[in-house]
Amino acid sequence: MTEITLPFAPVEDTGAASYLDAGHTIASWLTTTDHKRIAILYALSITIFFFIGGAAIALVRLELIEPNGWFLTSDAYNRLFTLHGIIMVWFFLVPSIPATMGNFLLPLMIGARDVAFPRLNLLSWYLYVIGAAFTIYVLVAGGVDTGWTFYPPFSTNYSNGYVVAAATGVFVVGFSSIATGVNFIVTTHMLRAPGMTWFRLPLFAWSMYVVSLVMVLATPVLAMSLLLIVAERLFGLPVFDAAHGGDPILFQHIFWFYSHPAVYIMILPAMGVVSEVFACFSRRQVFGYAFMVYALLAIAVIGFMVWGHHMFVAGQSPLANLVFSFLSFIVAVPSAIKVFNWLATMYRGRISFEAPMLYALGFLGLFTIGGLTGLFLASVPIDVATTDSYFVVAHFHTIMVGGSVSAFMAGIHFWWPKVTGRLYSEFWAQFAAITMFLGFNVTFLPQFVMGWEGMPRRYHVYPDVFQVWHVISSGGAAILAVAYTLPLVYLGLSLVRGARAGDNPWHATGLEWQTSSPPPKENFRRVPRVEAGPYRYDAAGRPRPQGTPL
Amino acid sequence: MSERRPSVWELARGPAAVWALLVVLLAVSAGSAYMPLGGINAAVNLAIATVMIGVLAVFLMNLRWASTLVRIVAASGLLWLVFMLGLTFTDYLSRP
Amino acid sequence: MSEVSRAVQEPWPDLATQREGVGLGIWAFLASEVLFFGALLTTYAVYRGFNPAAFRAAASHTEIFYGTINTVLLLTSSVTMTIALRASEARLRATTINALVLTLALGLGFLACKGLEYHDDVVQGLVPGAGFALHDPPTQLFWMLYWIITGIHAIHLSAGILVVAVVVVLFRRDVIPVQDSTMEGVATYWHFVDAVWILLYALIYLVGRA
Amino acid sequence: MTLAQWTTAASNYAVRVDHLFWLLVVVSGLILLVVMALAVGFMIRYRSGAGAPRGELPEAFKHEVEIGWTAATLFLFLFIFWWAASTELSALSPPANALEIHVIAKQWMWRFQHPTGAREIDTLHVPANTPVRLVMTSEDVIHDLYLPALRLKQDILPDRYTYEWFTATKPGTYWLTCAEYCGTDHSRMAGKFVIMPAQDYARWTAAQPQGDDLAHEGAALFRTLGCSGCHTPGASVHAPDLHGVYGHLVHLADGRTVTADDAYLRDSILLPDKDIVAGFAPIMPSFQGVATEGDLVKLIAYLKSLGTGQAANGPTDQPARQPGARP
Repeated sequence: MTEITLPFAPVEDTGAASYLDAGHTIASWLTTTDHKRIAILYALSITIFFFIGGAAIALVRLELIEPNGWFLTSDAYNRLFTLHGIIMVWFFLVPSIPATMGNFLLPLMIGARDVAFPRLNLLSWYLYVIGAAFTIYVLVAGGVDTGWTFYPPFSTNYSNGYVVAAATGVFVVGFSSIATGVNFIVTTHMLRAPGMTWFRLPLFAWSMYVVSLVMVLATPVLAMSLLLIVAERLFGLPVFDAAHGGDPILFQHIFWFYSHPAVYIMILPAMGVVSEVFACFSRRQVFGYAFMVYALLAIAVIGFMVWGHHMFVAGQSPLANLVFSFLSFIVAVPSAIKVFNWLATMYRGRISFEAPMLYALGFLGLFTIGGLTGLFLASVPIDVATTDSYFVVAHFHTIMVGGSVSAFMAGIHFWWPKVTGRLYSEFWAQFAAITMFLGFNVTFLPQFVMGWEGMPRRYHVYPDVFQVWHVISSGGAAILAVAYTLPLVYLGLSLVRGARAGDNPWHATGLEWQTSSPPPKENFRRVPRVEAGPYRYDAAGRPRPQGTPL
Repeated sequence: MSERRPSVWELARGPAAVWALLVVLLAVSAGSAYMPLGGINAAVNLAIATVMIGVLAVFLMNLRWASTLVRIVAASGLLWLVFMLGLTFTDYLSRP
Repeated sequence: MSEVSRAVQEPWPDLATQREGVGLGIWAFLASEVLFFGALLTTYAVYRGFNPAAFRAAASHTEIFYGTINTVLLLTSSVTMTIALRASEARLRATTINALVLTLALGLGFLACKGLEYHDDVVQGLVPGAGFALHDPPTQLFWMLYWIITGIHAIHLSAGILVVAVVVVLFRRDVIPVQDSTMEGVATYWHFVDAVWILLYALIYLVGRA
Repeated sequence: MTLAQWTTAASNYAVRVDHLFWLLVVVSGLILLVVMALAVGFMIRYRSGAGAPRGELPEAFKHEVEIGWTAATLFLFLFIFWWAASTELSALSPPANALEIHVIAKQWMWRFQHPTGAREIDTLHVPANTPVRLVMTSEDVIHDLYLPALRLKQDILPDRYTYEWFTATKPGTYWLTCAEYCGTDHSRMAGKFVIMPAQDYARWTAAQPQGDDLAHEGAALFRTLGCSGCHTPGASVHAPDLHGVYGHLVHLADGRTVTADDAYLRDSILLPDKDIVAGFAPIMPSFQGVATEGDLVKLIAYLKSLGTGQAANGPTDQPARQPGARP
């Protein structure tokens, strides 16, 4: 980045006690109500689960090199992909950005001292830990083989895995989501700094608010669907039993009422992160800020009305298929608008290519591919042909891994100096970003191809005509594994020998950059007064901060 | 700290009136259930339950005095329930 | 003045904002709860819609006596809870505590009745599975829903009772002042549990009576 | 095995699906290309340090751009929806004379029963250029019959019928496999899907070892299960006469009217109290656990052989009869 002289003096005296110095004992961390420390607790927990879920799928990809398998039984294989799904969805992706960056940054961005209910915030982490404990128990005890979707009657009457424990874990972790959601909603409504009007909120704060709405309104439905599965499996109640006039498809309706919006729980925060990154590294106001906000809201609301596109072959009525297909096309419009706006943000900017920007650019490309393949799956005939195949697998991994994880990495790199006060190795960060992008494409582009050719998902053994694609995909996965491990190393090293970051290393405009790095326990020594919207950069790319301290 | 503190009666008067209304509605609802009205029974019972919940929400849960924001939040839960019921029944009612 | 400042917690600037925030928070939570029960209601609606006769036959075996008594108990408890909330706003400590204790008693009365009712249901063989008392298979759907819905409602009520009990203890020992924003949340939650029951009464006890 | 056994489009419908697919590939490829070109172009032209104009754009212009691409996206998506929906709708209704084959799925195998009584396991023979309608059910969990060459999938549910129909055009040997995860050997629940010229199919079925056709076996079951004890005109028990019931409208005790189709007959055997015929007492016992899925297929075939009601082209032959279809 070109050197930019700051038009304002640092507002905080650096060197003052940060939130990290507010106690060094384990107890001081486990009983903290500081949103920043809770964010760190979450970050550590989800990282552990990311690598457990990653290890599970590494074994799967290794096994798939041979069409008939070579070191796993079918039961073990089924347990591994189920575990991968459950862990990655509920113990990594759903809490990933909101519980870590959201927790850390939302109060900072809106100029609050903490979230609205700090103790509830800590409780939400403990709920996560309890849910995680159930999942670890399932893992150690012998796994579960239902797929992450828990479809009855397989899950209720036929599976010989630890379905009840697994469902309980997810049930509990769901309440951690709800607690976070309620907390963020109240925080955003009640605790904005003077002058921080709704349309001066950074888009990341907006995305946190919107995702909280989705969490609060969708997660309870998941909880109930799992509770019903447990009721049938544990107590033999005929909840979804067709022999008694019940309907297994009803479970799918309820489950997807949560699980489709869950996709938006994963992607909306990612959109928030890359909006921040694009603005900062293009040194330019986000193009169409208001449209970006409306698009977030539209996605969140319409996203609740499209769940039936997971059920085109399930036995839904043809009319319902058409309605859900139509609404799925509609929900794609605001997503497309966001892509155009990010592009337009770069137009006439001063673009530099630090690691966060590279990750964000990777997000842009992969999210576009993921979104476009979504159009295929919204079309009923194409969905009928490709659902339950690798085409679907590739599609949602492109959104969730190519999109959400890329954005998660972008955010981690963008705010790392703020969180830790240290700079990481830019070279290795850029190297990892590029490797991740390449590895991702090598892993998943072949899956689109074999999916269209008909390779069904959740297959342990497969026809050998697909072997070449599987081998390429597994090779890509190996590259991805390296790319995901690298940040652990260089970010870890930065903690001990990274250079001091300074308060605002990227010369960004948000309130979070106007306090010290790392921030003090109370976030701001003096409450900031907000005078303008976010992302103000002058023609030379100099930032004009959002507020000044009172 | 010199404002007059209300007596217990003053506090209880409003809620007691609401209670009387709710109990009457309950009686009507239970009574109507025993009248052979065919398909109308369910409609009457649900309508009265809705009114009772409405009275409870407006007067006892203080929605009457709540901010617009709280009202929107309260309504959103119901709206989303309508999404769920509406689209689920789009499927069930159109199965051939 | 010190009472007020004692009631204000981090990160709230003042008691009024805090009360508003707690109110908003609890309502957001209740919106979530509406959908939690909503998933069950959807299940109920679909199954009843396609098995109307079986639902009428099955529901006529519910104990409307206990159901009605319980509805009255909960309605009354909502009134005492409202009195407690208004008293707390007026800083009438004794009235607040008394009204809360009364609410607590009514809630426990509900659970006691519910226990008796469950006992009768079990005795009559109304637990779905082998040995179920009714003949037509879809009647088991109704009773499956009966157990799950009333069970979850009872768990909600028990949680409410627990919270009210804790609040009573905290008020009595003066750990927190009665005008604390806690009351706002507790009262709203309690009414919600009542509201759910009102709907359940119509869906469970009043079906198939005519 | 060759890839062609998976990817060949072996019906006119499959060809239409492929057209839609390639249309989408082209459209989304173009969009992706534009997005990538703009991204790379901006990255180069507006890189930090490059001399390019950077003034603000007028707000009105920005606004128009937003409206413009929102509208363009919306119309494009609506166009794709229209194309996709019309492809779907064109294949909704099977012709009345479709050949009916019963499919019973269980962990982890397929059973197919032809109208002639021929049955096979894990291989499905069908005649080319003849409409075929599959009536499918599962004995345990949810399965899904996936016929890649026809671009078709349909979940198969326990205690319900789901339906699928097609007119295959290209004779050959293709794949069929299970596409809904169903447990340990889900990936081994595969088989062959053989499309043969119609006369070959006729020869093939004739050559199959077959006792009776389904209807005759059903007639035997009708006696051995005791149905005939009540459902015959002279029986002492008052039960509905089943001659010509299939496809007929039935008046129920609660005032509803339903058509006696596969799903109704199945429910009447397994859940007799659900839809009581007007004028009869609910005295029939449930045959849940007595009649197997295979028995049900035969019984219903037998009832059909007793003649069909006036709605011969009606409800039963309607498209994609869905599970959960309630009379």
